[in-house]
Amino acid sequence: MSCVNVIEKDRNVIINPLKTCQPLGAMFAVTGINKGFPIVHGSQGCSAFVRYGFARHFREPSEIAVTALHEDAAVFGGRTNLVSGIENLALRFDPDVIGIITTCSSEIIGDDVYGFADTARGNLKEKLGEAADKIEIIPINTPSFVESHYKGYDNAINALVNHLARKDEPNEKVNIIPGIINPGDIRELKHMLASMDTDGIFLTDISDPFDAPLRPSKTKEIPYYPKGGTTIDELRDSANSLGTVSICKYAGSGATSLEREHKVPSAIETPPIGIQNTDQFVRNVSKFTGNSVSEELLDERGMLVDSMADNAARYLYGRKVAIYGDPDLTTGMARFVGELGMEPTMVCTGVKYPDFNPDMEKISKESGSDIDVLYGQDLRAVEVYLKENPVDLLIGNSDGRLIALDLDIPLIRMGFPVYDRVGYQRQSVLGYRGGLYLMDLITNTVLEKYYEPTHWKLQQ
Amino acid sequence: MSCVNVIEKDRNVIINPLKTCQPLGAMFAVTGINKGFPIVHGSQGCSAFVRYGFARHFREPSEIAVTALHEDAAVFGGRTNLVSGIENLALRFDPDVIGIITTCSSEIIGDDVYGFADTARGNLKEKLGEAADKIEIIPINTPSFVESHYKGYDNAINALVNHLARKDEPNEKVNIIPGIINPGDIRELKHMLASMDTDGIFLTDISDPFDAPLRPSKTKEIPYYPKGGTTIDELRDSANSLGTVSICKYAGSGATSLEREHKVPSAIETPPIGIQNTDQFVRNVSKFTGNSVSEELLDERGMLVDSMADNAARYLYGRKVAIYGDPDLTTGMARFVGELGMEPTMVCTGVKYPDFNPDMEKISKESGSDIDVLYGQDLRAVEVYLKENPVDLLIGNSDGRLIALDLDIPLIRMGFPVYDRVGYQRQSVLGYRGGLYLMDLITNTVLEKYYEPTHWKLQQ
Amino acid sequence: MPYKLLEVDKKIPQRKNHVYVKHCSDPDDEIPDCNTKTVPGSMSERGCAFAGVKGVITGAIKDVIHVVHSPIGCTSYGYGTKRYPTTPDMPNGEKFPIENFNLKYILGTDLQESDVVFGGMKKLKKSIIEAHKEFPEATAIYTYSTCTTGLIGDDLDAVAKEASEELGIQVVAFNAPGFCGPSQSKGHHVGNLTLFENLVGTKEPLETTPYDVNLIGEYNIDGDLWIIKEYLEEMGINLLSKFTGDCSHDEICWMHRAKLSLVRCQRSATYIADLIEEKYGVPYIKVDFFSTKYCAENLRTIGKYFGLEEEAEKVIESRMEKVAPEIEFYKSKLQGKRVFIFSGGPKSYHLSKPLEEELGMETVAVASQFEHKDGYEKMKSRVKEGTLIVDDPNSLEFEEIIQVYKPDLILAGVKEKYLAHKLGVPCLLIHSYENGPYMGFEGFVNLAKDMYRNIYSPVWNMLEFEEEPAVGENTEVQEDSSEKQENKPENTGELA
Amino acid sequence: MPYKLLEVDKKIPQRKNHVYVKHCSDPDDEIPDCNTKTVPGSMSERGCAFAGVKGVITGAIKDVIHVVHSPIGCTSYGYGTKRYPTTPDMPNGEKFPIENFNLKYILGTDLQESDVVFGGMKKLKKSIIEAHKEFPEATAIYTYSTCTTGLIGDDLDAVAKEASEELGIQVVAFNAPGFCGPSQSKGHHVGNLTLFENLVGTKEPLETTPYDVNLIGEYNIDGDLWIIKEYLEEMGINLLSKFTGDCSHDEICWMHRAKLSLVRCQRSATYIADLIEEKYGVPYIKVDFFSTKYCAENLRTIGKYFGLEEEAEKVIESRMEKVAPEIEFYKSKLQGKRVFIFSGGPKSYHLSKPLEEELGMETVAVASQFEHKDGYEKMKSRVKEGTLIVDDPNSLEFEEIIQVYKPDLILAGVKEKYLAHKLGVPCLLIHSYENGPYMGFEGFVNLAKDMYRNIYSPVWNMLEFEEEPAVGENTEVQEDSSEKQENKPENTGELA
Repeated sequence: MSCVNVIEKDRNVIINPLKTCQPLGAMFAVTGINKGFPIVHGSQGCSAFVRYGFARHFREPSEIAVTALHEDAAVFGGRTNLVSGIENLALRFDPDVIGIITTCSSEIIGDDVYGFADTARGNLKEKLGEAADKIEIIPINTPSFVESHYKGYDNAINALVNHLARKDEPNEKVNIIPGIINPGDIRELKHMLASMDTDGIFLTDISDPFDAPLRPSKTKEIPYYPKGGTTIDELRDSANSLGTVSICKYAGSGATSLEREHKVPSAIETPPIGIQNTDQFVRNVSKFTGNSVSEELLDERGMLVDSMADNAARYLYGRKVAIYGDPDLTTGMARFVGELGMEPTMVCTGVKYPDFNPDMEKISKESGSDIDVLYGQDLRAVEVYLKENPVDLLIGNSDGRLIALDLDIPLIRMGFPVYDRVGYQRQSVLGYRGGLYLMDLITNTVLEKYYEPTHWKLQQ
Repeated sequence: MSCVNVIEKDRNVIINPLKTCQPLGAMFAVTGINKGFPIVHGSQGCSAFVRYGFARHFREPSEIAVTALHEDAAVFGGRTNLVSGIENLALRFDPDVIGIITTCSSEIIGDDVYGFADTARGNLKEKLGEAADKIEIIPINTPSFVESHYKGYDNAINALVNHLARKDEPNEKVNIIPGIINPGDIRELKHMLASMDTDGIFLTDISDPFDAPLRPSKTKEIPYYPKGGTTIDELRDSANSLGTVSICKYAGSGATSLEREHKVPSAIETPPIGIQNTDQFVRNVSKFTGNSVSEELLDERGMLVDSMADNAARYLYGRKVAIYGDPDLTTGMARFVGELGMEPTMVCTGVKYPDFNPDMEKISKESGSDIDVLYGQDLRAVEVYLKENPVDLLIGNSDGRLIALDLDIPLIRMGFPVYDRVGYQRQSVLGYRGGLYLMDLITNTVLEKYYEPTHWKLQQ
Repeated sequence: MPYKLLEVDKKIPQRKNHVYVKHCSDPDDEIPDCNTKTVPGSMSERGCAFAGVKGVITGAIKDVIHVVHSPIGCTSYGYGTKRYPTTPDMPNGEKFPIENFNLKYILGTDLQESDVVFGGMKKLKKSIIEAHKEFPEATAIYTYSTCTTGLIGDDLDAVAKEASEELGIQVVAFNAPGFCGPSQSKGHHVGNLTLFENLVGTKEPLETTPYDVNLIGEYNIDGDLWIIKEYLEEMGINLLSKFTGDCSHDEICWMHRAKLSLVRCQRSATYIADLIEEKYGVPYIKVDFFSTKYCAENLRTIGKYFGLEEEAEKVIESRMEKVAPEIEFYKSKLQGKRVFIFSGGPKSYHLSKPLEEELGMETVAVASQFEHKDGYEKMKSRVKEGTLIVDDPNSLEFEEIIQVYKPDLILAGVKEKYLAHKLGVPCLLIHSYENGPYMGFEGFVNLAKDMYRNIYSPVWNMLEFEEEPAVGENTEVQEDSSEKQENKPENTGELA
Repeated sequence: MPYKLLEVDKKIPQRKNHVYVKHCSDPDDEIPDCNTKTVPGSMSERGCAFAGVKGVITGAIKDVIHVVHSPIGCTSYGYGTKRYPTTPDMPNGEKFPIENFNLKYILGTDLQESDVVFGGMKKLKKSIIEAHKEFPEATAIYTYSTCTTGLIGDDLDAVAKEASEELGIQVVAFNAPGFCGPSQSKGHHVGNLTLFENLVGTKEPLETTPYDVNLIGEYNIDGDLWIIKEYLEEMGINLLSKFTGDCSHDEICWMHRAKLSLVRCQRSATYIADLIEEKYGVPYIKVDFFSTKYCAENLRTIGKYFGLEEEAEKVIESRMEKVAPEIEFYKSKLQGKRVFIFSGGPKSYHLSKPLEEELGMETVAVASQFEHKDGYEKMKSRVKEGTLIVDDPNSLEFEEIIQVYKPDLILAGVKEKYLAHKLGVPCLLIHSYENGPYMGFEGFVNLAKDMYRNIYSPVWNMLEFEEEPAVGENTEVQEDSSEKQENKPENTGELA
């Protein structure tokens, strides 16, 4: 029987992490709101590093404010910084939503961000009158020393929903919690929903904010912000949807809250990567809406099946693949790798979630492949592992590029961040069409690396 | 001043051709008809080689009949073969259209395919009665020793239009003559038309026939044929459209015939590759329909512009590119290469069309790049040229792969055929989104080849 | 009723005699009609005679220029289509300066209308001279007649003779225009004859040994020949000449000096073995290296001929040790799987029995594009009762066979592969292979592995979307796939 | 009115003193307020002190382990972000066994809630010991305080001392938590002090020459240092120590033995030069190698110091011969183009004049994230009347500057690049470069080329779809682009 071997970290020190701290996830979530601005209550680095990271991955600007905590705040608290920061932001940027994102510093100092938010609201009311009411100021606790960016994302979505969702007339929509994915992924989800005559409310939607056209004639300036993102009305309306699908298994709190508070049924699943996971997503949407799957989607599915029938046995079967990254993408990818007849011999994630290993067990059984699970591990662990256990392909983010280079294993780029190649943020790995994209990428990488040396084999 | 240097073939012998003979183009055209079957009046090789070529490029079956001429036909003519071939095809495959495609053999023998077609029609009428009337049998003259596959394609489209188009009530559609392009390209054209609220009639449409889903439960068997393709009603209705856009400059006869016979105005252009050519396509559609360009398309354009602003100066500017292939794709690609700030220093096409060199002059001026035009040349000429004049990138079909390998120049695969990598037939090089695809492909190839050796440059 | 009119052939009843169901009470010579003209308008998978000579026979030779005398199509289509890798090693120990020269270039005369009207011989002559100038390293120049040049009556032999004298290297004309003969098989024949008449006996080998053989009809598809070569050389046998896999022009010239000819592909190349035996007295034996059993048997036969029995046993033993566990594994997986073999020529009889006996599969149908009587006799003798044997099946027949015989796997060509897929059946490329070589002991493992991969590719369990999956579909696991790789041996012998 | 309250700053009027328009009648010391805290809630481009020490100073050292004592974020963000390539060459002639070790790894303590509650010193100690075990080849271990560990009061120095004794290699603690100081500049300072106090004077070089220098404040961004090294070595000068581009830990230890220190980045590294001069009497000079003119001037100064004037001239001459025609070409193209330089630190004053004088551009605005008074004085002295000088501009100011000053090109960082693009203005990465190196003669050509490429990228002429293009738009050609590459020189000196 194929089996899963869980290998946990056996050292204290972390070397080349596969995770980052909570605030990033919250900044990502708030950026997905139309006229939504994160304000990070922390040091300048807390926003600068993340803006830098977003810029090099998405190749877009990102407007993230910071309260710029300094030594004095460590002593006297960050009240002035946060209150004035919110006001400055509100007065200069005309936001609809301000998400207050805490950090290690502000959490350790023990700042009462809820109280400070109230103060800021009061001040703004004085300065702006009625106009202040439309600005939602939402505190989001994201202590950096608890869990990871995933938790920060989950906390942010949950805070948004708890703060904003209001029961009203039922709508015919489905809420989607997308997780930390790319603009291209969200566009593919929208395409799938549209194909099933379904409107979605994305909690939240970074597709336009992180992939905006360059059209100076249409660009909003001073302040610049991109069109798109989930509107505040949609966020409010999320209480009235037919259901919530969280395609991020590890960020389902918002879905659970909506179910508990507003009786919106939820489905919390692995992202729709590959055939079976996408089938499951389609079924979930179908279940909530009663709409059946469209011929268009079935044809897209059929095209993926068609190409898998062509390529999987011929070029991919039995190849060993190592996958590292966020737990949802790696789970989805591992299953798809199995569907392609390859063996996901190593899967590494930097965090620990109880569902992860049972999912790996399932995939191991399905694919007939033994899986070494590097659980709560780091990229150094991946490197050390691969030196002893070579694989044919590596799938993960750009942070593994030097490892791939040194070990001479082709790296299929996926996840966040990808900064040493272009265009990945515009692609979807989700849905049937995302499966086609991934399979082409994988197959062509295999052809280049393993077939080109005996090039006549490509003669057909 | 930048200039164009036209280099013609200085030998009789052709070495690794960049063209093939007329029948292929006609088979391609007829395959794009719903329930349309080509019957090649020639030797078995005339269909077998083409089916083989289609199979390895499109990775799809293609049903192309042949009259299987043998020695006796050389002596007595191919009448029996063609008449019985048509009958066998009609009786077993329930076609709507049969395109009779001549070859070198049948043209040299001097077979009267028009007369034979009449005979076959008569015989079918006897056997099938009324049912025979719905089968259109259309002779297409495609002597292999005249011009190239392009001419065969042009002849076929023209024959279809001349045979089928019937003036009737005006429709609100635009005819598109797509040229010899990929299913992905046609899908992108459909997307652009839909975005401009416009229905198209494709003359013809190979998108579904050459990219069909694998869905056994929905598959038409015995005879198998894929859904899609242009219907015979659409072909008839092409006389009533608002206009015809041929995005293949070298296959505009059908457009000209529709203009002459049915007063359907025409625009015959370079394919919409890159920004300016796509703008021109959009303007042409807009001109015929009166519909203005959609925000969706303008956003797609803006995303292409956005990415070009990011990548072109930084990674691509000034790089020398050699392009070879069909005259329309190479012309479109050369212009786009210039738009990216690269230099199309060599462009080679295997055929000769009077418009080609003036187009190169224009691109040379626009891009500020001297262009060596290998005009009516072959792949050996490309190889010899490149040994003396190295470039950074090569763009063309898979037939150049061994040249690229030997010269250590990365090959960007484009055109027909591509058989040593997968998925290219599903991609579009057309439209703004096709531009994004091409730019990503080119940029990532440059990053891999020219930046990876100093990998810190990819650190951002 | 051994002959069967398929449903789809109702309108072309002449096909009945090409479709035969093996029955024990039939006389032995009751076999499908074959090597006759294809029914016009049916979607035969056959190619033409030109494809037979250039595509199959001469295209594998490493050091010659091919000048196709044709309108552009035949030249384009003749470009490096088969997987015929070559080494640069020449018989004199030197290296041919252009790697995979045979895959890399094809030349042609690109005939125009005026050439058709006024004749193309001058253009051909010029082209041959230019070809020599372009590739002076080539040992010889081969030129090919095609439909056009056949019909307009260009005399290629005359041009070849002239050019040869002028250039001082051999120029050989192959007169197999596309329309000649019912299939590519005619081209094989012309290729054999032409090479025999023009080359064999014209040169002497640099050295000879008592163990010199000609390996005939082995084209090194995906490296097949390299496997066999290794076995024979380990036994002490010298491949004096190959015909024509990884071979040089000169090797063919001294085929008359071998002690024995081994004929591998008996459809395409028995001709030349016969001619050499007849004229030079070199005997030949027909050999079969597909599958471990045939391979072992034939190595023994060869060993016996040369008194190298022990050496043969050594080769067999060492290889069997390596492959036996793998074959055992694949047999456990392929047991009972129904296979339909649709080869170009003889693979249908090479493989039918080994797949049954060594891998436990069931051969439910065999077919061939261009086999002749002798081939079908062998085919029939090697299949069991009730097996369908079809000559030159067309695509509708292909579909009907799938519907009726429900194969789990089809071995066929790229033209058929995607049609099979659309009907939900995996199809493995058997002409040029997927992850070959398929010959010899290791090759048979490769074949078994590729069949296994195709049948067990998970995609076949996911063909249709299920609105209501079986309870727990998304969590439960199919016994089949969970087990499938349990005892999977380590990959070995895989070249790709 | 030299200070200017931008429109966007109406609600944060305290920004007025940071925005200055150069006026000739101002007293010299009238410069923007600087090195003060950023306005909360404004979108400053500044980073934190931790970024200043690890990202700028220590991250360039080739042979040390970095252990960040922090919750996971700081460690993740500290991973190989800058383009600091290193060679494996060690001072003793050996090779460091891991290539680009400094880019490849970062280590951290991944602090959890319990560590925050109970203190993280034990975990740090364990981590340092594990780090040594993991990379025994590393020469030393550097560990970093961060906001969390600063606030909970972990004593890194104590842990470093203990660990150092236990491991027998140097462990150095850098106490620059993110919140300390108004910008990354504080981190530079801490880095300088810490390295000086812990390293300098603790080892002796293997050999010395009369021409030994310290190259200080040069981090080898995209290979800058390698260019300067070549010049100096050609002159006969020995780079005894680099601080810290492509340098080893030990080099820093013997900086006190140099005859002269050269201070390249005067913002981040004058501190250590001062300290070395003070304690060890090694004099220093401030150098500038950006642009041909500054580079030549400074090489002459260095040459003069060592009596190597002729050698300096040789270097200058040979390089100028190579680059002069290229610079001439780019000048003809860049003439009159308006540029806005927004550097991290001193590049705003390094580049403003050269772009004007050598390339004919017009510097319309300069800004810096973290410059101090001395830097702004230099900035002011080097720009012409009316130029805007901004300290720590935020993103709305950035937008307004673009609207008002209409630059043709911006030199800035990746966080600003895409905002500039959205507003239709090309933006070149000046912190880590695009196709660098940008220093020295060849580097200045690279910079000119990259500016040229950005400005002349055809995309800027196609920003908007035109419903009704000017007549013949699709056939006519813009004079500009048709000319642009007319005299374009051959590519040279391009590394990428």
